[in-house]
Amino acid sequence: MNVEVLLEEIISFIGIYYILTAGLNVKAGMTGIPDFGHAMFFAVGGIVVGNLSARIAAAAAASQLHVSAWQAVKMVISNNTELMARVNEILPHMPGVSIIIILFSVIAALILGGLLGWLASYPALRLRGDYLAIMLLAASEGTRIFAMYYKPLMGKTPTVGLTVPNAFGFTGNAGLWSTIFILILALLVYIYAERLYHSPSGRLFRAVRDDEASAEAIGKDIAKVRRDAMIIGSALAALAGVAYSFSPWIAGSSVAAISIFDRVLWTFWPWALMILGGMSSNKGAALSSVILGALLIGPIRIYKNDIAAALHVESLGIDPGNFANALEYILVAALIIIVLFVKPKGLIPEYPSRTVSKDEVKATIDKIARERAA
Amino acid sequence: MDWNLFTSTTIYASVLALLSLGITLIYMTTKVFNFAHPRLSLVAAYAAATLMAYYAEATGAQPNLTPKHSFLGSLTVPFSWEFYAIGILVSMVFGVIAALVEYYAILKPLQKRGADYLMLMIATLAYDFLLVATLFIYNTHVDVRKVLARIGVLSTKMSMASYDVTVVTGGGVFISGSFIFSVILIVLLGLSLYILLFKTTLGVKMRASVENPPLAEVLGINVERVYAISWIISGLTAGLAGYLMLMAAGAGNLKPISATSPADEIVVSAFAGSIIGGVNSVFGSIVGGLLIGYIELYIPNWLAIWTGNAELFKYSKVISMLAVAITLLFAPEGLAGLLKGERWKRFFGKKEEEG
Amino acid sequence: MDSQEPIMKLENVNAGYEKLQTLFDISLEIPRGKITVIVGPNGAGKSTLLKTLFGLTTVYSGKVLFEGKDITHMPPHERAKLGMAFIFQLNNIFANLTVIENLKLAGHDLSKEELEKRIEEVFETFPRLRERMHQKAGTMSGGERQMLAMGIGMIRKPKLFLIDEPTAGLAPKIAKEVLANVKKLNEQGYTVVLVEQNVKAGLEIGHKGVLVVSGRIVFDGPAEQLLARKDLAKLYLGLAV
Amino acid sequence: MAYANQEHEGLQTPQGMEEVILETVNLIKRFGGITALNKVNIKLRKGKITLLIGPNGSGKTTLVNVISGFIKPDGGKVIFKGRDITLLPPHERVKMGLVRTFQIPRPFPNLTVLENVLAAAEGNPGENPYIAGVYKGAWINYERKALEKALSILDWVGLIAKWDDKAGDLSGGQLKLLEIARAIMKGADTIIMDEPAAGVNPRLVTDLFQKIIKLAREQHVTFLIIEHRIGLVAKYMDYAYAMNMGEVIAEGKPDDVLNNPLVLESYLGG
Repeated sequence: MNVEVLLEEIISFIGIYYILTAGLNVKAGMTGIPDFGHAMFFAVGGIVVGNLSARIAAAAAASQLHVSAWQAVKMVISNNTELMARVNEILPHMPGVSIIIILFSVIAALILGGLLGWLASYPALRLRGDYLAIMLLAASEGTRIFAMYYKPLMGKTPTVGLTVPNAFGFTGNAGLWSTIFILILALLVYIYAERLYHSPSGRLFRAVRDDEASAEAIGKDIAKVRRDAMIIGSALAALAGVAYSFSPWIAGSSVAAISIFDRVLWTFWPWALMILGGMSSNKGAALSSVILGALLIGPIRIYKNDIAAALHVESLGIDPGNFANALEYILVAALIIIVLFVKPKGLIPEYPSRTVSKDEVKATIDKIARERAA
Repeated sequence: MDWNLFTSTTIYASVLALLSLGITLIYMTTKVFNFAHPRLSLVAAYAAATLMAYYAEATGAQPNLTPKHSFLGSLTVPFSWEFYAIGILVSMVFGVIAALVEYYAILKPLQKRGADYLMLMIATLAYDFLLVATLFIYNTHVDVRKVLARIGVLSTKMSMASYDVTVVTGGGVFISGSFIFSVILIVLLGLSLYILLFKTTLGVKMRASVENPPLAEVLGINVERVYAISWIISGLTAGLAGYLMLMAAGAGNLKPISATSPADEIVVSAFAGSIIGGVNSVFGSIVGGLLIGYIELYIPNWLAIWTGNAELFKYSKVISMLAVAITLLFAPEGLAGLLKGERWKRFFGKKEEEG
Repeated sequence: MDSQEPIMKLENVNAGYEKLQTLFDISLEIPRGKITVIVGPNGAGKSTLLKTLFGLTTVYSGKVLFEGKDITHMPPHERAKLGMAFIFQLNNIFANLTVIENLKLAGHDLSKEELEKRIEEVFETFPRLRERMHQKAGTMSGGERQMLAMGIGMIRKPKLFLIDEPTAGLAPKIAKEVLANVKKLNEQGYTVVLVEQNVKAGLEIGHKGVLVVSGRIVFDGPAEQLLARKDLAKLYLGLAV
Repeated sequence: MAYANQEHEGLQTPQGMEEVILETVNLIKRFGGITALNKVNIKLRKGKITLLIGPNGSGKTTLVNVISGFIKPDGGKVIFKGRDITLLPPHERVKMGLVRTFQIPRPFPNLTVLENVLAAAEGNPGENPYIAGVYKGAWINYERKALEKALSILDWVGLIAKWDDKAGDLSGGQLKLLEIARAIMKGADTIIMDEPAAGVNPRLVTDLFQKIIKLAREQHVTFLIIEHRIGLVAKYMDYAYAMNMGEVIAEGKPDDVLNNPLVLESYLGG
């Protein structure tokens, strides 16, 4: 396999998973909201790309397709495959429209993800702990089933889904540029998440998680804090969904309800990454995404068949293809269990938030000591 | 009344009741929602299918689908009764093994290390992954394929529905063995749990250990053993659910068995049953599971007839999700709480009075 | 006071919870067959003292003796086997089980005849429990619950009852009833150590009175003598020196 | 302490001479059949330390919970700084300067000591997560000031050496100090303390109360203190209320209240 493609694929994977895990970390790690329905917010990104951006692309290409814009928009659902095949031939010649589509998708996903997070924060205010986890899991499943069979949203066949506009086609190298796009998003999210962590806000999230009554006693509006965390974390998940959907390496050329709602890939894996990295630790989320992407997932997704072949599993009567697929599950499961037993606080345990640097704090302490002496 | 809808719904509801019961028992004793629970049924189903196939192979039995006349009507028993007995027994044994491994190898050691509810929930997920992977490998194993093919079953989309015992009565009413089995099973299960919990010393100890572990321990009761017993019952019922999934694939919302199905689809419904049953009530969970099973299929059916839109049937699972949401938000004590009037007592400040 | 050897003895005990010391240099004798009442203001350490007898605290120095045997570092469940019964202030019964189930559970390791005999003894001491036999324990009144808690203890025929604030949170009338039942228990021959928040009512049923203030024993003698002290209230609050 | 004595004399002026900062009017609270508060009237005067005593179950903690807004009363009013706050949620009261501490300290265990105190800063613009993660300039100046204040408070309560330790690792006494530090950071002018001395080494109790007195005298912070170790703390108090069975049975100078036969009797029970 082409090294360049492999690299792009791994970087895309790391970027998407980091954004997704960072979002979960704001909700579950920092604020203590056990969101087992994270996939639902991720799916928002896919839906935005599959629906809104596809419709924009169709409308923009309408004149060249000799149909009215309105007709083209309607065809996104009614005649998806054929229409989008044509649109994707035209779109690469429209760099302006392409860029608008990308920007629009990012903004729309952030807004819609945040909106859904805001809605989901209502049960999060009423319920605590494991009940809330089950509730969000159920909500995610319910939405999944609804979206899967609701044709105006996901097309006629849930397994096929909607074809995605080739928004990076204008660059001439969609693989490379979508990877760069994901990388930039991931870096921006990292900077934002790290700043958030080291701000009074991050401190407040963690305080509410540690002791709600106590936070209330020092005058904090718990409901608002939890709502903010749900909005931010869910918006980030939707952003990851956009990154995923635009990536030809990871999503392919379509978004399908069956895969964007997958609770194993988009809820449980981020949980595993978060625990591996260290609950509440943003650096940990980044590190575990890099480790899993670079060391395990990339090579394993790519070489799993070779590994299966090298182990000669077929001589034991085991199907190499299935063994290879199972490997991923086994590794993630084993990793979670080992971390829970050996390093329950994760690779980079939660660190203090430095709103000002440690040195500055020390300098201030010295100053106070001097003033007192004087 | 649509008889076929009723029987297949009953089988599905029984499966849910069995799973909800298992989830509730584990929550009551180990204080964790066991995400891996429905997967235990799949392990049991694979074990049962394999051993049933081996038995058929060893005895050289061939499926015999010609109906016989009996006092019930025309009766079809494709294999000997031992064949089915083996299936039931093996599924129970493997359900228990899979459950005990989860408890002793993962959850109990983690609890000893002071893991919180989140870590335990994640650990059950990890165990679920391990089981999925194992089943992935198992169901495509060459020998397994061969053995299962011998009785005409695919190993990746496994269904033995065509080998179920069936009766067609004189009036032309079709009754499947799974339907009869599930009805008897639920009645027997309810009865034996009642006797166990309320009429035996062990049952009293179990209730005591769940309610007040420190006091039970002070009185010299082996609380650990009581917990182990609830894991055994949980595994046992998961195994039986697996057997039903195997024999009645296609009934209600049950899909043919693979590494992921029907556990992946049924998990929310099973939790819904447990939650509307009140999470801390054994009988509540059985009733809750049954209820979810029936409403999940009957409500969309009525809606479909009423609106004339058969598409609505696809959304049936949304109902269990709504049931979870409504129960948790408005009646967190579940059915059991409503029946006991706990909510009303809480309204009148019972809790504060106690403290 | 009785010339018999005390059932339990504390010698210069310093104790507390982990790092926090709450008892200072406590020496105390628990007479056999009597009711010893420990009183003192909140936070003075009276419950800590009782828990120290049962091994539920950390003992930094000093000795705890039971029937002459050093049990300073013996864990609670082994003390239970020696014949000590500790009745917690709260959650001391199984609320979802019936009265008879509670009692059967307490004697789960006894032979059937023995168990029946002992349950009969409990019912004779507390006839109310017989009336409530098949009622769920949680539906009984606070006083009846404490009665059942003592009944659960009686099934195991302990040599020593340690009872922690059985009247806390109960209406005065019911509290009186509970204390009367503690007295009944003693009349059956049981030795009792009682921590009681109601000083007067507690000392009235006790033989020996122990007053703990700020982690130290400030009075140790016959209960009626303590009760008769004019400055009792001030002594109790740590206002009199 | 000379200053303190002077203030004591001040108390002998007729009632109403000093500003009443907090007042409860006929508070009633019932739990089931039990009346936990029966027409309770108390007044806290600015800059004074008021003691609240009473045997177990007399309703002290219920009163504190009602005043701080954790429980809604069944009747009566709570008036703070002239405003009826009976129905105000707890955090709104905190914003007005009314802060409570817990009997069992409740820090944020995974946050450092400094983070615990800084979290109490009121109105920090950095607590808007949408801006905080993007533009540090929006809050850094506020934070620097807060930091200076927090550190001098920590210095004052004697926890400065522990500033970067996790609060969960502190001892019981240190946690009490941390609670006070948080309350001061909060800008509280009225602090309600449920058993501040409980679980604190007796040698440190004097120290703790010296700090409370200093706050009251120098910063005019008002205190309501529930305490059982009356013998230990009575000498620091300006005024006292005694409760029994949900009612105020005595009030006045601490010595008078403590020598009131009704009060003494209430502790001994019937």
